[in-house]
Amino acid sequence: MAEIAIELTGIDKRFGDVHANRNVSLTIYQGSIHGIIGENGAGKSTLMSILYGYYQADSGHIQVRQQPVHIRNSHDAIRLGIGMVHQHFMLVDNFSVLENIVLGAEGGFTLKSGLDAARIHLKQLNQDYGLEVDPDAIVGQLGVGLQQRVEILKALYRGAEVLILDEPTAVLTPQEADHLFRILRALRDQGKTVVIITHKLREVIDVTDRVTVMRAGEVVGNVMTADVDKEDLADLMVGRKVNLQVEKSTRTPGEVLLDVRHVSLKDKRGVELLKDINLQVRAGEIVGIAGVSGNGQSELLEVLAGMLPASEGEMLFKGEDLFRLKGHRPKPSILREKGVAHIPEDRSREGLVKTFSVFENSILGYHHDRDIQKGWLYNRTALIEKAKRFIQQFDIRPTNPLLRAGQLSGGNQQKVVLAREIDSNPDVLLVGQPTRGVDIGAIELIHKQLVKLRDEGKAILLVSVELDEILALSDRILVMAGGRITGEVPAHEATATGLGCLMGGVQS
Amino acid sequence: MDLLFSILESTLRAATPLMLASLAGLFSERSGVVDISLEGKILAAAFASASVAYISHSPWMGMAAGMGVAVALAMVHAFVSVTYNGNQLISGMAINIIASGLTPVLGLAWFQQGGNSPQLESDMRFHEIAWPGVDAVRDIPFIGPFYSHLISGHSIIVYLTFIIIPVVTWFIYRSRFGLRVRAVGENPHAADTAGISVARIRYTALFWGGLLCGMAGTFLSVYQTGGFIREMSAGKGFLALAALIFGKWRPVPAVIGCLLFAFFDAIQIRLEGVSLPMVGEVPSQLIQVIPYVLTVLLMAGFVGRATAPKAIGVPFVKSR
Amino acid sequence: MKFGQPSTLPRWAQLSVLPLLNLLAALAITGLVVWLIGEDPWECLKLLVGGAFGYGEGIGYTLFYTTGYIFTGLSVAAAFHAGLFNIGGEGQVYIAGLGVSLACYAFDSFMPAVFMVPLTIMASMLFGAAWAFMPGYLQAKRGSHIVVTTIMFNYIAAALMGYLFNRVLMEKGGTNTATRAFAEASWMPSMQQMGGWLGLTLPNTPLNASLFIALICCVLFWLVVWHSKWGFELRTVGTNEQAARFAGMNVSKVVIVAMCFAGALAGLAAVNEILGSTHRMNMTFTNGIGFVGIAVALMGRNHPVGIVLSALLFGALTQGGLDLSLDKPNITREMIIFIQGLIILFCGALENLFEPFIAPLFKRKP
Amino acid sequence: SAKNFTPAVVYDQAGKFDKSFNEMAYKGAERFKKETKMNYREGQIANEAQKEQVLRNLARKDADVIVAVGFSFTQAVETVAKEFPKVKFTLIDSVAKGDNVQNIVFKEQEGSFLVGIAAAEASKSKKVGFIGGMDFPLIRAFGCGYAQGAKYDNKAVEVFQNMTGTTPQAFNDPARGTELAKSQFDRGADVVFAAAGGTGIGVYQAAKDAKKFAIGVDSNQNYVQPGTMLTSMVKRVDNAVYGAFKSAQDGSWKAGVTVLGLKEGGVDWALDSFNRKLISPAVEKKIKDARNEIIAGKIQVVDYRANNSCPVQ
Ligand SMILES: Nc1ncnc2c1ncn2[C@@H]1O[C@H](COP(=O)(O)OP(=O)(O)OP(=O)(O)O)[C@@H](O)[C@H]1O
Ligand SMILES: Nc1ncnc2c1ncn2[C@@H]1O[C@H](COP(=O)(O)OP(=O)(O)OP(=O)(O)O)[C@@H](O)[C@H]1O
Ligand SMILES: [Mg+2]
Ligand SMILES: [Mg+2]
Repeated sequence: MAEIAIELTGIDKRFGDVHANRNVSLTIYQGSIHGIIGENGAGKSTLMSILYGYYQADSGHIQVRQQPVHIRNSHDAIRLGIGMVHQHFMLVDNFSVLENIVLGAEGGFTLKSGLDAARIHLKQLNQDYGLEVDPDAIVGQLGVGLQQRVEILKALYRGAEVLILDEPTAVLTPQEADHLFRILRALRDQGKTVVIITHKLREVIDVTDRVTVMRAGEVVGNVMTADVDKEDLADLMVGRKVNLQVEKSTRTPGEVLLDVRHVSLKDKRGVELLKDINLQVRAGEIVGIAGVSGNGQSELLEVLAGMLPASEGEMLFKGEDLFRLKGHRPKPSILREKGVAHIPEDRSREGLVKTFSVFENSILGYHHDRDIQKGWLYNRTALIEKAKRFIQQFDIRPTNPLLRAGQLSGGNQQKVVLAREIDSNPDVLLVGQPTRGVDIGAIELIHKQLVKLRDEGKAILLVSVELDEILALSDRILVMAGGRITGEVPAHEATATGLGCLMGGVQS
Repeated sequence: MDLLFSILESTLRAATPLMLASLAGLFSERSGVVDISLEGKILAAAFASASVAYISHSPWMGMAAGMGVAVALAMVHAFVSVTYNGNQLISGMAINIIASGLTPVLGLAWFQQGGNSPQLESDMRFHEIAWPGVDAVRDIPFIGPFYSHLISGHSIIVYLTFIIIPVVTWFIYRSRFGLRVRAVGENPHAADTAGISVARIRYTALFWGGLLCGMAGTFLSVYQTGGFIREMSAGKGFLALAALIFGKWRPVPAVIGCLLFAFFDAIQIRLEGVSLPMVGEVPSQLIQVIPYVLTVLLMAGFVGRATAPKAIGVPFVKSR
Repeated sequence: MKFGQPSTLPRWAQLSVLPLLNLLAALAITGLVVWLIGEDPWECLKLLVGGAFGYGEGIGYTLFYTTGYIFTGLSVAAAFHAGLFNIGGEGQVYIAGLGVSLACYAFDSFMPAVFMVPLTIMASMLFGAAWAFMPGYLQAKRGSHIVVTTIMFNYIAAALMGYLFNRVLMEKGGTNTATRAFAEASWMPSMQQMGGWLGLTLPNTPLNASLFIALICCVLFWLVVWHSKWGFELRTVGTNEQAARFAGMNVSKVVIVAMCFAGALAGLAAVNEILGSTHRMNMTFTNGIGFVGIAVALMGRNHPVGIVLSALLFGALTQGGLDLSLDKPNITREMIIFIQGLIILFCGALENLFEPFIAPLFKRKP
Repeated sequence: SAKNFTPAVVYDQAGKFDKSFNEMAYKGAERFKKETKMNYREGQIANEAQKEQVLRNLARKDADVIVAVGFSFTQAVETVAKEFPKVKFTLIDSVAKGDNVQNIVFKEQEGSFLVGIAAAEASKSKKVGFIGGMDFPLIRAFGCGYAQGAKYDNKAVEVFQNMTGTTPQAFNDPARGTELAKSQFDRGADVVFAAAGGTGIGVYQAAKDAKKFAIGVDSNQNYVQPGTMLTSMVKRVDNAVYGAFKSAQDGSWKAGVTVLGLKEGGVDWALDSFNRKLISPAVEKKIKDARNEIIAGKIQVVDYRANNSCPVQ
């Protein structure tokens, strides 16, 4: 029996009236990969943030290598050899990778010495764990995958023995994820301890040695991974039977609702992000766009949703409403009127105003709607009602419509956005990463909703880095690489590996 | 020719307090703390330095006092904005108002001169420093006026300022402290999880800011005017802030901003009352808006969107 | 002892106990200073409060100042909700004064009050808005930082008005830098008059109908900002521009409109000052009212109720302070300014300074 | 008298200690107090609306005579004087209607004329400067008289005029005063006359540092920087206040307009031990003669305020 790296006993934490952790006890063993799963808002991140000294527990004890310790802040945690990769990365966007890594561990009074030392050390780490990152790149310009590696490097550079990752794969492609797991295994084999929070059972089964399941702030299960399978975990987690398969009838799609022609996009530096994109989405079909993140899917969605002006091309709704995209962008408000809804990839920055209450967020973009107005004012009761409806339809937790959206866990934030956009009963739905950072319970619900809409004859364009999701939902799958569509596969013929090749840019 | 140089000379003089103040602002705002209290700190420092210089017969004691008081106010601001997570704008306002109220009250109580300090005699003041050989070179074209107007004949504080500018720039961009200040101002959560005490960094930053404001105030009362007059900061703190934003929170551009303000001002002073060909005498008010109008035009024309440090003005609270 | 945490007190306590303690703290420090310069703090306090609320005329003046501060306070708050820090109130009031005067020059000779009053109000709002428009436009279209431009526009306004006074507005031969007196028709009905209509006899003070306009503005402000789609757009743009774009809002339009809105509100202060009180425009009539507005708005948390309260506080200090300084020559104007500063610091910036000390008293059993 | 006599004085926005005419008024009141051992009330205002309020307040506290210092009190005095017909009002620097109102205005231009001559005489470069505070006609009147004097002494003399600013701050910006002075010196001026309240302090300091001459204003400021202060254009606001108090006390107070020029000793130039050495007998004679001619009406000094313009630049 390996010796104990971390022992948490009776951890309890409240945020105002939200009880995030209730008397949580947990043991993590040296040299193992320990998974923590649970629904959104179960308290996983909070618990780990406490271990990392980012929050203080209201009560409870922490032991590191059998020594009782007081972790007052991240500094203490770092000294105890604990490192954490937060889910929303803790990086300074306009700093270089190197600067981000040395930050807080600069060594000397002047930067130069510290940076040079770090550069060398970094090379070493890069070799050991195959984390290739350009030390001089500006972090803000890196993809999420790379940013995450920077976070890991930060931890290792500080000599972390215990590495905590909060939903590391939430923003990664399968390839990136696999790479990450290789890194984690390498770390374990070097005797380091890894704690990983995730919503993806496949990953849990793949990489972890032990799993702790949380629900509503409490630990409801503690098992050896070897002894369980997906379904067991899912049920443990949600506390009811969940169906991991999405069953959907085959339907023959109707007329073309969304017709995109010759869309191209150059950025300021003249780099082509989109090259002559042509695609059609018919009534009653879900068209999935698969691709390694950063290959233009996000931009495509932004252009179609009127957030980015394209440099070429046009799009057609229901055959009649034509939008010339060249040089300018269709007003999102107009698009909504025409019945085009948009679920943005970056919910926390675009889809929500975190300081606004949930009920205010549930009219964002539809704030002109007649049914919520009374004269020139809002009909407050109607607003609240609407929000309440969303909350119970999508079982958003906590259920108080007056809470600030920022107080919800991201998973629940996502549900608010979804509820809002679906509720407008659009004909065309532009969907980006609908289940990023969302728990299975919610995923099941969200997937059901999307299929329902499709069956009602909506046209849905789905962008996701989750291959499983694409495979599960789509009727047709387009693959994007390097800003152009590199292939189209009917869903029933598609396989993860096949798509993987296309995504890598390999024509089949 | 000579005119040009004398314009540049007065530019340097007028710019000095502005440059010091906007570098002060730089420290604080780069660390994520809005500082509209520059004005108040300058005023308070001007008063303290003049009073102490008068009592101690030593300008240096004066400067020390000025710095002390400015730092004290900076620490109040730090307590409110950092320890307290209070509203930084309000805190700044309060400090300005307190300074403009308290200085005359104390002045009246101590010197019975209507809230002003007594005029400082020459041994209590800083003086222009004439460099060797000024008179020798004076008549050489270009070199002469350049040397005598720009290089020689300024107060020690002016020279100090021009040492401070590169030092501060280095600090911000090349030192550990600078890196942390910038990090704390951009994303305090990142800094915090990297094991840095956001609070300590912000306090330190405001401390340095205080020192610089102290110098600015001392320059006004102990060197330039030779005494304290009520409200003598006369909006310089806000101009400095404007320059800082104008320079997009970067040291050198901010300094350039200050020099521009001062330069426009110097020109404006020279233009006034001079009757131009055709136009005749231009009304003084028209001339006096030149600096402000030019600033607006510059902002609109060249400077473009100024993006503040991301975390500026938001207290660092670990809660959603 | 942990400072700066969101308050855990029951709401009523947050809104009553804490502000009270802060006010006391501010007064305590002032008392100390007063005592140091050899006056009796208690007596001074009585004079101060008595001067502000003790007798009809005092109350009248207090409310008169309050009116002006409400306008400039709302102005700052309006911009604030759109994420703009409008330091330009001073200039906007000044230019609005010009608008009022021009309207009077043009029409007061023949136009009856029924038209004159609304007309001048329009003029003030129009000119105020116009002066705020430019900075707003530059911010929206060119990204010129509003703080800088509004500061500059204050100076520009001062110069412009200085010129106009010297060359145009001033009565020839006179020494007084003021416009001519405006005809009765343009005057805001004074509280005294209006009291008269109701058969009340009120003291003669500059307090006038503008007060009601101010209060109406507060209600409208509240409705617009928190209960209308414009307010929704305003606040969204102010807190998360990207989300605003996502929601299909025209960000620059919102910014510009917000500034005009702000300018118009500031402009109304000119009506109160000129048509309510002096009935002619003096060169120094704005006298920092725009800057007080900033403090009022910040202290009032940019909410109309808060703004009314803090405006009242500042009004009381202005009026009570005068009475105090008349009876106690040692207590100068500057002392009053100092007190204002302390109050802003304690009630505005350190609003729950005492929270940690009294929180235990309110702990509800878990 | 049954109730003892209480006079009062009210200072304008610039405040009691503005290093200028408000301070003079204060001196006058103090002198009265010292001589008669009688106390006086005083009022300081912070904004427009308070003007009427303070006057009313003092009138109600039955002050017998109220002296309002500064033209900005004009209509406030008019209004309040109507309300209190028994109270005597004295307005300085402007003219207000009312039969219980006494108006005292000065011929600043005449005094400035004399110091203008002094300046022209003292100037080697034949360039002299004037620095005003906030730009309004009263201040312009100083500059205009000064220019006339200088030109009268010597056609060739060049006069630079600068105004400090367009906001009331212009009276409290010594740093800017310093800059303005230095700029005028750079342009060749070697004598500078400041009518700018607190800003003047900066001007005199600059003159001292540059070893040039400066001319004081309102009060006799020769003592401020001995050796630098060439002379001062005194405007006896103190006498006006003192006079108003005194006359009101002995009953000789009269309503109406009093214009105080050289003849009436309302304005003058200052010659005392501090600047004795700087004024040669010849110069002294020149100035004295001009003085007499003005008093005799042989020299007409134009008042800028008459139609907001000055005959000379
Ligand atoms: N800083 C905070 N302030 C207020 N409430 C918070 C804060 N952090 C978390 N919460 C609340 O505490 C509960 C637990 O949050 P936590 O982020 O730990 O859940 P989680 O398990 O990480 O959810 P997810 O699966 O979405 O990551 C949630 O209800 C969340 O809304
Ligand atoms: N789809 C997304 N787009 C952008 N950011 C996201 C997304 N999903 C998660 N995030 C980031 O992660 C944060 C929390 O997301 P998540 O759903 O995991 O809730 P959470 O885990 O409770 O958050 P925390 O990790 O703070 O506890 C979001 O507020 C956002 O900052
Ligand atoms: Mg989490
Ligand atoms: Mg999550």
